[in-house]
Amino acid sequence: WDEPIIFELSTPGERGILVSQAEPAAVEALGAVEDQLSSLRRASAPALPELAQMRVVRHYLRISQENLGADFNVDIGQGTCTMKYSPKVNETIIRTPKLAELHPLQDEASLQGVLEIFWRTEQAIAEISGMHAVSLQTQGGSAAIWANISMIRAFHESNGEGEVRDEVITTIFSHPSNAACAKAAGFKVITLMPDANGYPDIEALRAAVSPRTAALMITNPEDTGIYNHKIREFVQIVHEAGGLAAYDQANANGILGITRASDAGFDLCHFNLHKTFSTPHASGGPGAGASAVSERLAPFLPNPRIEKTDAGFTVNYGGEKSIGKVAPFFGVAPNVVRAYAWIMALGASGLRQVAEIAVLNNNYLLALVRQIPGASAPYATGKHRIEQVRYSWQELFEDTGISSEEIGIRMSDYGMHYWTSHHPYLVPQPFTLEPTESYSKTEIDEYVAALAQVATEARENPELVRSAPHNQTVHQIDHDDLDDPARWAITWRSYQKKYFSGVEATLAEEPVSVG
Amino acid sequence: WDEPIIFELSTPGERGILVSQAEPAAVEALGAVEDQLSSLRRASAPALPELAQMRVVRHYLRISQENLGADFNVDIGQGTCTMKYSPKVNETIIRTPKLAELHPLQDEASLQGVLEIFWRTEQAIAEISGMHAVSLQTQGGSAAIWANISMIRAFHESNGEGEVRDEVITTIFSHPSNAACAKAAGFKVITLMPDANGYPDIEALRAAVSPRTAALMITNPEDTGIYNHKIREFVQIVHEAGGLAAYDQANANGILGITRASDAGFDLCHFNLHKTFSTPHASGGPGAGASAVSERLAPFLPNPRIEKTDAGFTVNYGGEKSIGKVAPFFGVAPNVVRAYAWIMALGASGLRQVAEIAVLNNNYLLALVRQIPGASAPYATGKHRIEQVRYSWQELFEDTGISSEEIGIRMSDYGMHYWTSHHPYLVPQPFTLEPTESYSKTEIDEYVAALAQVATEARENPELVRSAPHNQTVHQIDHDDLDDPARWAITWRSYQKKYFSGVEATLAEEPVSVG
Amino acid sequence: MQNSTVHPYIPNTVPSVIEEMLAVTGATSIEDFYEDIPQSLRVKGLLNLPEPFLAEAELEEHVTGLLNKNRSTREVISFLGAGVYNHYVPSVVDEVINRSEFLTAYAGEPYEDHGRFQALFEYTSMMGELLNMDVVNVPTYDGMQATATALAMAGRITGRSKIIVASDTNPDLVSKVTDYVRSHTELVFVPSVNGLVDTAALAARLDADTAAVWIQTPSFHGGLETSGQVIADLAHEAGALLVVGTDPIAYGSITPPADWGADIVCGEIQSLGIHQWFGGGRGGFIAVHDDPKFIMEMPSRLFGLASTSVEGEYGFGDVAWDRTSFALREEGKEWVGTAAALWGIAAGVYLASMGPTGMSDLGNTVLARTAYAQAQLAGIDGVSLGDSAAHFREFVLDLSASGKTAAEVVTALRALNIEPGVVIGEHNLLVCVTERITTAHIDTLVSALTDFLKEK
Amino acid sequence: MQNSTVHPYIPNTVPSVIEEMLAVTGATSIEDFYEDIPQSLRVKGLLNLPEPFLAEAELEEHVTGLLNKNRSTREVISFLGAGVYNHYVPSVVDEVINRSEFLTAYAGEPYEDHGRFQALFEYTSMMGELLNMDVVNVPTYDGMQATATALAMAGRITGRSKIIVASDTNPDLVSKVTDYVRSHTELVFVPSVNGLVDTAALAARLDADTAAVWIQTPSFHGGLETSGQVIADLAHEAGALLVVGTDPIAYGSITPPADWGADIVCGEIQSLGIHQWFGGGRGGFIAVHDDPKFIMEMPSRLFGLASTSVEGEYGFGDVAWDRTSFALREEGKEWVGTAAALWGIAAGVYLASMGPTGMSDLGNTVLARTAYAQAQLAGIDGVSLGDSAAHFREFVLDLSASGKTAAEVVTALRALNIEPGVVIGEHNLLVCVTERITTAHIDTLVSALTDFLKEK
Repeated sequence: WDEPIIFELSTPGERGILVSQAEPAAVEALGAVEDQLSSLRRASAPALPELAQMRVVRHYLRISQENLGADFNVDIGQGTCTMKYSPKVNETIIRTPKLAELHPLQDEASLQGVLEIFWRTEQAIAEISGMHAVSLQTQGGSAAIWANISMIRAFHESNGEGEVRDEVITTIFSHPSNAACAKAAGFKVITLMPDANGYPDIEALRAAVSPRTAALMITNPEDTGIYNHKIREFVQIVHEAGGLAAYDQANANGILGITRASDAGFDLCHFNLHKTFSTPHASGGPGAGASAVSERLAPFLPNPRIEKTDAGFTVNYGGEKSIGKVAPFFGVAPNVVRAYAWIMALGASGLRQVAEIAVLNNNYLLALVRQIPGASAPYATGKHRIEQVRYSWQELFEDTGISSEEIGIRMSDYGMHYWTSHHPYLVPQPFTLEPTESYSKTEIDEYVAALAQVATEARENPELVRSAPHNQTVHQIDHDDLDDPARWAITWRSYQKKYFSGVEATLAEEPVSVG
Repeated sequence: WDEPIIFELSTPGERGILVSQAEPAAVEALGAVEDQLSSLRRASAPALPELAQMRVVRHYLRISQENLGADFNVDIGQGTCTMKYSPKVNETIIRTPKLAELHPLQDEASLQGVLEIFWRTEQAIAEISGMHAVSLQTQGGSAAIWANISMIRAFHESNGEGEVRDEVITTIFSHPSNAACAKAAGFKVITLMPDANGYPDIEALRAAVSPRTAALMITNPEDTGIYNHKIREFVQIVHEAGGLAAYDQANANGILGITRASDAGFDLCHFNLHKTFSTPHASGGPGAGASAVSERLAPFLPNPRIEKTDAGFTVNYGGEKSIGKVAPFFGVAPNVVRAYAWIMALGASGLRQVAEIAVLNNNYLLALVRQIPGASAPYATGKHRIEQVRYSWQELFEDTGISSEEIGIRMSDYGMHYWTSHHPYLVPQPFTLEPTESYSKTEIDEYVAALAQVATEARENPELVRSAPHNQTVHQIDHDDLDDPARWAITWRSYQKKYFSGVEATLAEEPVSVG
Repeated sequence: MQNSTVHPYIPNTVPSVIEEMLAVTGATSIEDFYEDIPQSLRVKGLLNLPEPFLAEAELEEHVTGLLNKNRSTREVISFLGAGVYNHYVPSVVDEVINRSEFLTAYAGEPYEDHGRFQALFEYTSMMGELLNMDVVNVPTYDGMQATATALAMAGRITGRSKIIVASDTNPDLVSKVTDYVRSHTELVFVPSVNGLVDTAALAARLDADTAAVWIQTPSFHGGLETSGQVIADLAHEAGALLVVGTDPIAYGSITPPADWGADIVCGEIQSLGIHQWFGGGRGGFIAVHDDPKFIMEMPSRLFGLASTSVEGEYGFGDVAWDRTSFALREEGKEWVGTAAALWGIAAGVYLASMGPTGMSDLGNTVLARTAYAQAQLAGIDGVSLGDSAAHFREFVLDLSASGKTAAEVVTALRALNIEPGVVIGEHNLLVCVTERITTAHIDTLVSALTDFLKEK
Repeated sequence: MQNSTVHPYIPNTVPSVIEEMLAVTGATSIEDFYEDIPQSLRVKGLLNLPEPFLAEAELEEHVTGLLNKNRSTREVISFLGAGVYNHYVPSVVDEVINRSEFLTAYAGEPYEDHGRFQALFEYTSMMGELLNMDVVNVPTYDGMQATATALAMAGRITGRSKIIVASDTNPDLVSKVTDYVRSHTELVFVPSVNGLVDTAALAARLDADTAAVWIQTPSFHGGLETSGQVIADLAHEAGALLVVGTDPIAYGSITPPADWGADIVCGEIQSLGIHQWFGGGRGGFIAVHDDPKFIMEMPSRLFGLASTSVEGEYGFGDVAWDRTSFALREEGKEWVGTAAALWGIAAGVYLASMGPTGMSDLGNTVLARTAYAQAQLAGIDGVSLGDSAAHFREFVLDLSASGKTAAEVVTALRALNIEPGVVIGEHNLLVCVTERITTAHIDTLVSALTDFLKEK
């Protein structure tokens, strides 16, 4: 499809939907207060596009097809994202007014089902993590990290150490949100670099801890797929310094039922329901986060809490030490129900199978990728990996000048995703693959074949790769349009002004001068 | 996508879904009757494909994208099919267990809602047609025609004329199912050809009627888009001969609220809910048919009938003169509910707008197509048309040797449908367009532009058109594979046998010799 | 009232657009286009229809409000069958068939609609595996139509005019078939014995006019025919065909009729991934062997594999199009029209999801729970089974000895949120057990029925 | 038990496949892969979780059974708001966002995920029209986060550390904001007068430390701020920013805050085509003018139009990616992660369906029915309105004079299938009227409340 921007499809006067009209009595009531409203009345209707309903449908269905969902491709190239199967039955289950049309403040008696599902999911995640209590309030993994750092802050404050403990330690292969959230919560961030083998450096940690240490915030296995086998010692060192230890389990997929946060002594951990627990990635959210904490941190969990009583499930809005609200109400209800259904479809032995097969798939993939000339898996040479691997095309780049990013774009011509990694590129020319448990051997083989094909192209026909994509709706994008303030256009109206009004957008046009 | 046949994706042992297992007590009960079953037990499981669930999803989602639904294209090229917008709200409405999980024989008290909707829809269609009573039992337009011919047969039989009246008269531009159903019901079929202006020939009708005439079965406007203005006379002539008149209103879209079957004196008519009344075409069904009849035909309607009483809606399974069952139970419930919702979204003035705008669109399209060199609209020169037009590329064919069928295939490269017409090709190099009320002027313009472009290609680069498609998942098909019994393969197993077993499929292999 | 008459479903109701378009046509008003319709035939004013709900929210509320007056089988324990079955529909089935691509497609060519052709070819292919037959049609309307057509085909193929109906058969089905074939063919009924075909009586009725022996297995009463081979041999010896009506869902665990000599197998696919839909979710299949004599008599569409101009590529298309009424009008075989393609796609997704093991498991679960239900119910005082044949999914309870009518039982148990079955005789109840009915549900029925029969 | 351990969600549980794959890796068992995890950290045996429902039919029945214990707002007359609103969601919205293409996509590049970028660019563009602002972010989690971030941005932009809270504000929102900004910024509260900002008190509190004046309109109590221009001028004179929290659904009929001087506008998009979802369907927007000083402080993703190597073609991409935490970790602005993209797409489809006229009609309907509800309810003996400001959708009832508490009213009316509102004080009830609440619903509430207050 070569589908225009929706504003270009507008025909004045067309309607997409008709709206309930005020009854005469309501119109009359409005008339009585119209004076009060007069200064607020919008002079002209907003310049939204005007389309008949079928054209709206056609527009969005067409552009939907210009998208590569996990349902469509062998989605093992978005490493660290845990692209797994989101079961369709869970979609069927959630699409009932009995969930979609619940208001969080309605009669508790009319909410017993959803409260029970939340409570049961909390229980399951407590068991999976070994922790004491769980909150499902947050809307994503980073938000759960925020909730955790906020609880850490409140914990130290409650001990009178709020002022003193102002440092958070993390590692470079932990997810960037750990560093970012700690900073946003007012902490100084200390980032540890890996040791020579790519494992987190325990000596660096010893050097970093101090009475200022508020917490260690760490991912394990890290984005490299390497499991930090000294994790319990890491936690101990921080505990001995009076700090807390928070475990980023955004991606716990490879260790479900194998090892638990509690076993290594963590005080807090979090999960992403949209990774490990299969809720769909939804073009980038909504996700959902679970924060799990030990008994001593439990009083600090966000409000409200769901409690089971003999009379049924009740909501406790109290929680004196609670950090209060991190997010509205109870959390992303559709995702909590999906995650619950996923857990109940698998059970304890199923969850263990998930972990085992994900790890099998990952090491199988590793063995195949290593055979592609020009590809390598830095760090921990000869070791197995858990859930994912950060690979490198450095050798191919040296041979051909083709970068990992260029290979990624060319992969899209084969209908496959491909992701490099978060900045900074510690691994040169990185690419990160994570097959999860959802893809069959055949599909993994298919993916590797495409990868090998592109690597061959890079050697034999580098221009073909460099000028990709060739098979997509659009062609190579000019990145300067996105980074230059004079050229960027973040809305259609802005684009019209900047490119067609003849007047350059300047600050002078804006209604306010700042600071 | 280059998606294989599903059997090629099979990995032995994979499971798409797990099934409820018999409890020990049930297994034991089965053991007690296993002897009785022993001769019936299948020796080996059927050779169905084995796929994990996500692979099933991926397969079908991928092949779904290789399909051009009315939601995706400017679907005015499937003339006579009335490709209109099927409102999404109707899909939302029907996807409730309160409809999908109803059993037709459950307690009437628990069916009041659905019975009311059926009853109200019957009432609405009675009003739209002007007829006395309506049955919604049939599953498509042709089935409704069957119901009508069956009632005609029963009517004449009840008058003792069953043996005598054995002829049905139709016109060549009436839908072929009229002829086919009449034949299947045991009637001889007389087909009238149009007069010089393309109108049904009233003199031919006079010549055709006789004491053997059971009925006239006629479409109006015909597939050419021409309205037979002598329709009342047609009906009178048949009535005078003692026959009945049945109106094929499969496509009533252009005359909703403008004129009614009763006005012309018809005894029976039928509608396709999947055409005029917007239920989706569903890749070729389920549709739904409505049979509407005058008072004297009402006793012959299929069983059961829904009746409104003071105590609510009840089902009458009686109907002594009824033709009995044409289809199971009450009809295609999801489509009846969709049609009801569509009627209620528009009301009387909305239905009239539907007709008026459909006719406006059609005549606008006619004006534009006529401007394309090589295209023409035979018959009734200079006249307006109602709902659709059968056009001809005869001139273009004479100039270029490119057939209408080839142009149709090339149109698919532009993401558009295109349909020639039913056999026989009375109009040479035909194509039939029907814009309905659903497409905007802009979209009609877009369609015509593509049509004009292909016509230009046919002149300037005929090979490009002849070798189409160029833009589809597949390429030109070898039709001999479909018509030669030695080569056709109607299932995958048959394909394997014929092409890979080394043994040609012969009758000798079959377990029975016939007749 | 809306402050605009532009309807979301009708874009060109925008007044300025109407003017523009009229100008192109040369007409002065839309009325001009209706010039051929005599004024005497015109509707005066507007039709007499209820006020519409223009706001979508209000429309949705109105229709949903009506539907909410229903109580679905999810809200009771339902033992209702008799042609509509409460099997589980996997979510992937609805996901696929609710896609706009399949839902709103229609009659495109094998190029732009490649996916539709592939999905339906795969459906017929999987049905072929289940049935052990090489040719299966793109679904016709429903199992009733499929059966009627199969019997009409038998008449045409043999040139004979008598059909022997040898099984217990659903009366609705008999009604449909009678209506459909009676112009050409006569139905002759041979009563069953103990729920299955009376082969001796059948043999006596076979003659040179017999086009086909028609049996149903599972029968209307759920009986599984065990004399298939005998019946087939009898029919074939008389030069007649054996037409078997059935439900394909049984064939994960039961030998399909082709294996014991059926010539035409037909029936309903509702069990294969289609909701109950108030009885309105149906598709009919007709399966034959790869014999042109049979194939050329099929009125439905048949999709076949075809090679394309690209080596190794699969295309699809209509097999032997020229047999159809689209091509030949009254000279075609019966007729073909919009039938039940989407339900065929649904059944395909169903079979692809279930696979051989799923179908086998399902068959066994249903057989086991049916046996359990029969044993438990027959253990109630005053209740006996209608026959002693082996049953799949359905069976008849005979309540004569209890002094209660079937209708009384139904009324009493409905009050307890149980639909105990379909009344098929004064004292006869047809009980249906799918895989969604557990032993716990059956126990509930047994206990409720026991209690009711003890009353008074 | 299943006669197979192969799970539909985990294809490679097929034993022979496991063996084949292990062979390629050189490992002898899956246990080898866990070599780095010390035995002392291992779970012994299986986790203690409930028995699973392996059959999909049973799983669906279990979870649906739990959900069916709920009673939804469709089954009562609901006047509940306070942050979650019962607006109608057009069916096209759900049709689009339930598509697998959008539902299961994630973080693809602008090439293979062109559609996702386009849909979100269109969403931000339509929001820009509604708000009369040039820059809108790809949705963050929710309105609470958007507000907290907007205020944190104000602190960074101005280099100041005090925020004046001048409107009646939802206490949950205050809690969230406090948690979020307290490390850097202090909140100062200026109580409202008659439901709106006390501009004199505000003027008195503004000083050189003030980073922003934060107002909400409609306020927590539904009050529409009428002194926007005055407040903006006061803030700007003090060198502070004006941050306005709002619900965009009002701006089809109401002048957007940018028109009277807002610097940052933020809030929640749940009203725009997202179901209530038990409070869990949320997306936050932050809108600013096209000023790099503001834009570079936004932590969320921003999608922009880009030219491509093909003349005239539109591409999309991330604007100023290097400001984000993805690029800069702790040096980035706050953080960015999986947020609420799908709800953004939903809101886009909503606005595209509604168009200017739909949004204007909706605003007027809500205003009119709110006014009607206020007038009717205030007419009841013992009931008065919390303030006399103009309101949109919500308002406060003061029940003090009736002698009944708000909680008593709620309990009594729930018994009549009415949720009359949210208790926000001993005698205060926050009542919400969306376009789904008709005058008939309001009359029902009035009559029920009248009856209850007459009792005893």
